[in-house]
Amino acid sequence: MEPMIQARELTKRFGMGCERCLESTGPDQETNRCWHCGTVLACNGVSFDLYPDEALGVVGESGSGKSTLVRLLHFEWEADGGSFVIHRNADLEQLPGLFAEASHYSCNLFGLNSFQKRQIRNALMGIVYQNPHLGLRMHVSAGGNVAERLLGGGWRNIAAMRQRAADLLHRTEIPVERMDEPPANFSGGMQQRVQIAKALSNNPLILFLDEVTTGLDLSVQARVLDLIRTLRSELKLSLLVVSHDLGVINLLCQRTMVMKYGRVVESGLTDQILQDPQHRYTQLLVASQL
Amino acid sequence: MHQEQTIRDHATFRAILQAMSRPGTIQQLPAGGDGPLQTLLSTLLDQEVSLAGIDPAAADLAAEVARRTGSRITALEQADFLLAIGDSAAGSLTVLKRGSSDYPETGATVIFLVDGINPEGGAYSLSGPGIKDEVYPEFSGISDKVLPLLAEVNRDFPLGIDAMILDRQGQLTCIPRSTKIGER
Amino acid sequence: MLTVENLSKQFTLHILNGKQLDACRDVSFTVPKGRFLGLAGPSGAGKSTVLKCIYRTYLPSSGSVNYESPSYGAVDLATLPEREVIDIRTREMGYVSQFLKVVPRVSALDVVMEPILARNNVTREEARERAVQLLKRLRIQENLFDAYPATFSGGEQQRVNIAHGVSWRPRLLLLDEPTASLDRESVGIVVEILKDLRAEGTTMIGIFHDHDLMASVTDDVYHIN
Amino acid sequence: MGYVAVKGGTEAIENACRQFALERMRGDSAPLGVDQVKDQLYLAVDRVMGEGGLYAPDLAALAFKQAAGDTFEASFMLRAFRATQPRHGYGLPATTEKMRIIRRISSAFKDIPGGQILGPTSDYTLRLLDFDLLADDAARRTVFKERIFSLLPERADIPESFPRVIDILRQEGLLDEVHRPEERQTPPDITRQSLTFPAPRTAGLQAMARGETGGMLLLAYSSMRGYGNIHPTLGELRVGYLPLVIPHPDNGEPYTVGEVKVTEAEVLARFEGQDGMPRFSLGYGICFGQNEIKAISMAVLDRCTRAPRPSCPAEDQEFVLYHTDGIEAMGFCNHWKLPHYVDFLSDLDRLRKAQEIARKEGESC
Amino acid sequence: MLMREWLDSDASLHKCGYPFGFLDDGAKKEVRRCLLKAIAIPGYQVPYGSREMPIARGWGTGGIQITLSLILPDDILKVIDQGCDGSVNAVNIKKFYQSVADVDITTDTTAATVIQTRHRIPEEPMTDEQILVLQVPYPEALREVEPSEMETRRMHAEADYGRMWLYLYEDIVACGEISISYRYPVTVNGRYIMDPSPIPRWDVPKLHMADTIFLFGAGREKRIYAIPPYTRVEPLEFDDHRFRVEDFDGKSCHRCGATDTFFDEIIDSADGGRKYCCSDSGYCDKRMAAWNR
Repeated sequence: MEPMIQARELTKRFGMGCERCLESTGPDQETNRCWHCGTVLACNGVSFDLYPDEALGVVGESGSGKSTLVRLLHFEWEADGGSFVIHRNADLEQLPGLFAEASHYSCNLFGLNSFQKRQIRNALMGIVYQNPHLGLRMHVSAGGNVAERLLGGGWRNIAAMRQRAADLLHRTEIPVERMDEPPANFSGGMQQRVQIAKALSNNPLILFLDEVTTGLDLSVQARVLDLIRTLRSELKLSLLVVSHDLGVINLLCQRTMVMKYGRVVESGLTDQILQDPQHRYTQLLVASQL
Repeated sequence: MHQEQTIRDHATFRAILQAMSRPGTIQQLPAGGDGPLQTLLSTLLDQEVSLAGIDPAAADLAAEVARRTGSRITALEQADFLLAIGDSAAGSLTVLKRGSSDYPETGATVIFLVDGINPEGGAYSLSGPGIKDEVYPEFSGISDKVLPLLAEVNRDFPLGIDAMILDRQGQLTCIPRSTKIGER
Repeated sequence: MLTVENLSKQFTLHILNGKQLDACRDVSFTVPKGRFLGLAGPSGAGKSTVLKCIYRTYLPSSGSVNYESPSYGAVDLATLPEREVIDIRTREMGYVSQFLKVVPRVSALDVVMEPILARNNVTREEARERAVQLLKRLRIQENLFDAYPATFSGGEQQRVNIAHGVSWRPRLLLLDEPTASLDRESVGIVVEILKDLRAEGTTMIGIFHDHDLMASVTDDVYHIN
Repeated sequence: MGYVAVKGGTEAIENACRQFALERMRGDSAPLGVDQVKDQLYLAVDRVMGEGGLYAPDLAALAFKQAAGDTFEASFMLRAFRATQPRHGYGLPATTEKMRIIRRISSAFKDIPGGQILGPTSDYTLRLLDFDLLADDAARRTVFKERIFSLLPERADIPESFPRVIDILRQEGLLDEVHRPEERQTPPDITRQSLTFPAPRTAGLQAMARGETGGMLLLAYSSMRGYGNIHPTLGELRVGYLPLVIPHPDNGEPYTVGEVKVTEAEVLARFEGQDGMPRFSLGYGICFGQNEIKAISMAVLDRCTRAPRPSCPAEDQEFVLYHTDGIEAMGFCNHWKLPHYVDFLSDLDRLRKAQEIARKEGESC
Repeated sequence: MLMREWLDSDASLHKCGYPFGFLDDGAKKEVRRCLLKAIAIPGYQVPYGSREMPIARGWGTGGIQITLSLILPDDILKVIDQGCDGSVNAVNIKKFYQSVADVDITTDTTAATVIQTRHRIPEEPMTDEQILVLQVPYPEALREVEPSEMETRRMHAEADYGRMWLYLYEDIVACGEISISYRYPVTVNGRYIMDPSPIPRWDVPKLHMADTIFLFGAGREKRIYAIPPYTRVEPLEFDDHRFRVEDFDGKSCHRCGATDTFFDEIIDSADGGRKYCCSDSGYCDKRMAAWNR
């Protein structure tokens, strides 16, 4: 089976960089900031594959570079190096002008211009952030939040969009009679579910989940995770799950990468990472699980 | 600046504006001054812009124009305006500035000097903004690769380059990046 | 079908200053297709370690785990790429542990149905019917079908766990003390189920703390020291 | 509909202009000479030159008189005049160390090399109305001047140049000064190119040097007061005359053609440097004439707008630069006096329609 | 000198030293280069170094700089504000043009070669020999939903217009109708969303596939943009909520009797009742004259 995403050597720096950045940062140096030039290596040389209908976990504490990774793949930040390929399939064929030459099986998406990147993002990706303020417009109605992605994708029929928004909100357990209310009126868990509805509105192939349950009450966390599990088995999505919570990763992901100070220290089957962690840092992480 | 020249500049610009607004049509530049090319360039160029010649013959001409207008001579890749004479060096079109997504207007303007322009009989159809249906202008003394190459470099609208085609009689036709160039 | 050669597993505990822990050493055995191999040995000999190394929950330190896969041919599970291990786990290799890995907020019936739906090409109704039969056979009361196993007794949880592990009829099944916390009557039912599986052609490797029980269900026994 | 009548508009406009000119002649007082404005209302003239972006004391005084004391209008006239002037050349970069200083203070150190020079300032005057000025005449002025000059020493040693206070900190490595490559390039000319964002610092400083004093003060104040995080220390404030040096047209040799009165301010704020080492960062302000409020506000805003992530309006470069140009702001504010009845009618149409819908919905409920 | 005093002097400006077209050569060249790029990228706002004019920012300096860069002595100019040739702003600007370019002035749309306007497009159809210059206060159609220039520029670059459309969606959800009255946003050539300047919705359809060149200048905001002839200009609308122009059903001009023009609403000072008359004063006068004959 072909991987859906191939990411190779993803790198993101903040700062000018120098030739000693690489040796003076990383898990062994216990920092991601180069002490020579002050550059922060938020992500360095991260590679992975993500297959269709697979959930890959990315675990690490804050500052490990896991959220940077999502920002790069979601085209929010520009990568300083590396390649990102989404293998061409029927869905990609429909995007105008992206793959002008039929012989190009796939291309490094980091090389596209911002207009093309947005088209790819609109057509293929969904994202749910830890902070619903990043993913939602708090003072626009819940239905409007879902509709925004549809509008961006070219929908031009109010009734059809409202129907689609109502379906998605219903599915994410938001009472449909509240669809014209702004998420600012909702609880944290509801906001997170509106975010999920919005992320799913364009039938994405890839869903990025960035610490989606962090900061929610336990019972609310549980409902959100249940929803993601159900949707995943129904919609056959590929998930990239970023979390510092091994429990969340264990519940959702077959494979896991462990990140520390901008690098991947270990990756493997999730049960292997949890029961037979190899790297010193992973062992510490597993040992400090509640 | 003499008033006569100022008014000729205004009249020249009106012709260029019409040519750019109505791609494929032929506009006549006002007579007088130092010939059509100088007339055209003196309405647009000054020390704020850069200029380059695409082929060797055009490079000499560009240097001459730069002296008169105060514009800077730069490499092809950085030039705001470019001159091209005859049918050589069409391939250089692919290296010119096409602008950025944020500032597409920084794409280059290329001025082709040709032998003649006919309103009809061209091998390619032009359509798009400024053109009611389709037009088929014909240019003599220009490489037949130019139009397909223009179509290629202007594939990612709004990025692209804008072409002005000027003949020795002062007839001007423009093909802005918004124009679709198709095989007839 | 499965040949384990010189399998060793050593844990390096970085948080205990790199302390080394030998879990098993130089284990070698072969399980022919359709046979049931028992693993025996004193407590701490590394019986579970061997099973986890085969399933790749543990990364073997040395040695090989050669397996004949219909999809991938002859492979070494010790070094096979993760993606293919996942695929073999999904389609061929099952594992029943001592304890149910409780997935929160999933009903007992769904726990058993999930692997059937994911692996066997059947309708939801057929999967449901199979799961119901299995749970009934394991004497789970029908009023518990829709309840969450997290609230069950240890014995009930273990029976749901077995149902979950065998429901999809894996080709290779690894059993780590599946009957440890069951009453005598339940053990009998489980033994029957395992015998049925073997009759259907499933190859099995199992650990049982009860020697008589092991002798009654397995074809061969490998002793680990 | 007199104001917007289809006919008669022209005449009404002419009359309005005449009436404004007439208002300037109200009463029987003596006409105000441009020299008097320049000499006696020099702070207003300085402000007009700064905001108008043209150093021309006589023209600024004329504009101030013509605008009847409206600094917005006066600086606007100066700018419009400036836009029509040919550009004969460019001055050489100047260093303010060579300034002929009339005032120079630092609030960072008690003693500074070269000394604190208070110079002409109203800072320490009591803000009491001085009724003596009602009887201001030539005789009184002569007496006052003679007394002042008699107090002056025979000679005073004034240094050739004054070292900058912040250089002391710079030598100690306490300043965070990362020079971006763009700062070494020829600065863009904001009078000929539209600002694009993020704007280079050179463009930002140009824009603020022409900024409106009150607007800049308010924005800087918002940051100092708490909507933002800049608590500035005034490293140095200088007022004086800066030599204007141009390359000689024949041989390119530097050639001093005159001097320009400026106010310069440097403020210091705490900052964590790029390498994690805490340092002071510097904000810089300069403007034509003596306008200390503006120079300090500009320095504060210069520092604010270099915050990596804006957290308040004063730190948002686009916000600051777009909203501190007095000429643009007053033009836009004034344009609301133009007729807008087409837009308003279109608004009315929408509102009536919306009311109609609301009424219908009300009935159906 | 006040502009008024300049204008009152007998000698026109260019005769007393100012160049033809007032602006210096460099300023004109920059405006021209921007105009050509604006034409080549229909609906895209080209930044330019707008010069200070002797007329206030916000009073049409953008339009004036465009007109001054292209005007010819034999042009016939019409200047209108709110459709009216005699409005204060229009009168000011016309006098200025006459003094710096010696042009003839008309109030007849069909006779003009260049028309500069604020807030209206003339009622009479314009031809391919005419140029319409529009004065623009806010060139950014997305300003309604996003105050930052850096962000709107990014949105245009990526054609990221979801938020603009969302604004209309929310409007419909809240009011049952799109409540935008004038400055109705349009999509130009299927790519850029553009502010057509504060013309009423009535005038928006006139921009679509027109014979005329439309040039837009925003002096204070320092932007130039354009719509070439025969260009698709589509107001933002939904399949089930169409764009609609102002409703003057059953009303007619109290002067010329027209029923098919955009009206000014006039409050009768005697009885407080409402009357209507053509906003396009030139057109109204023309109809009256024909009627009187």
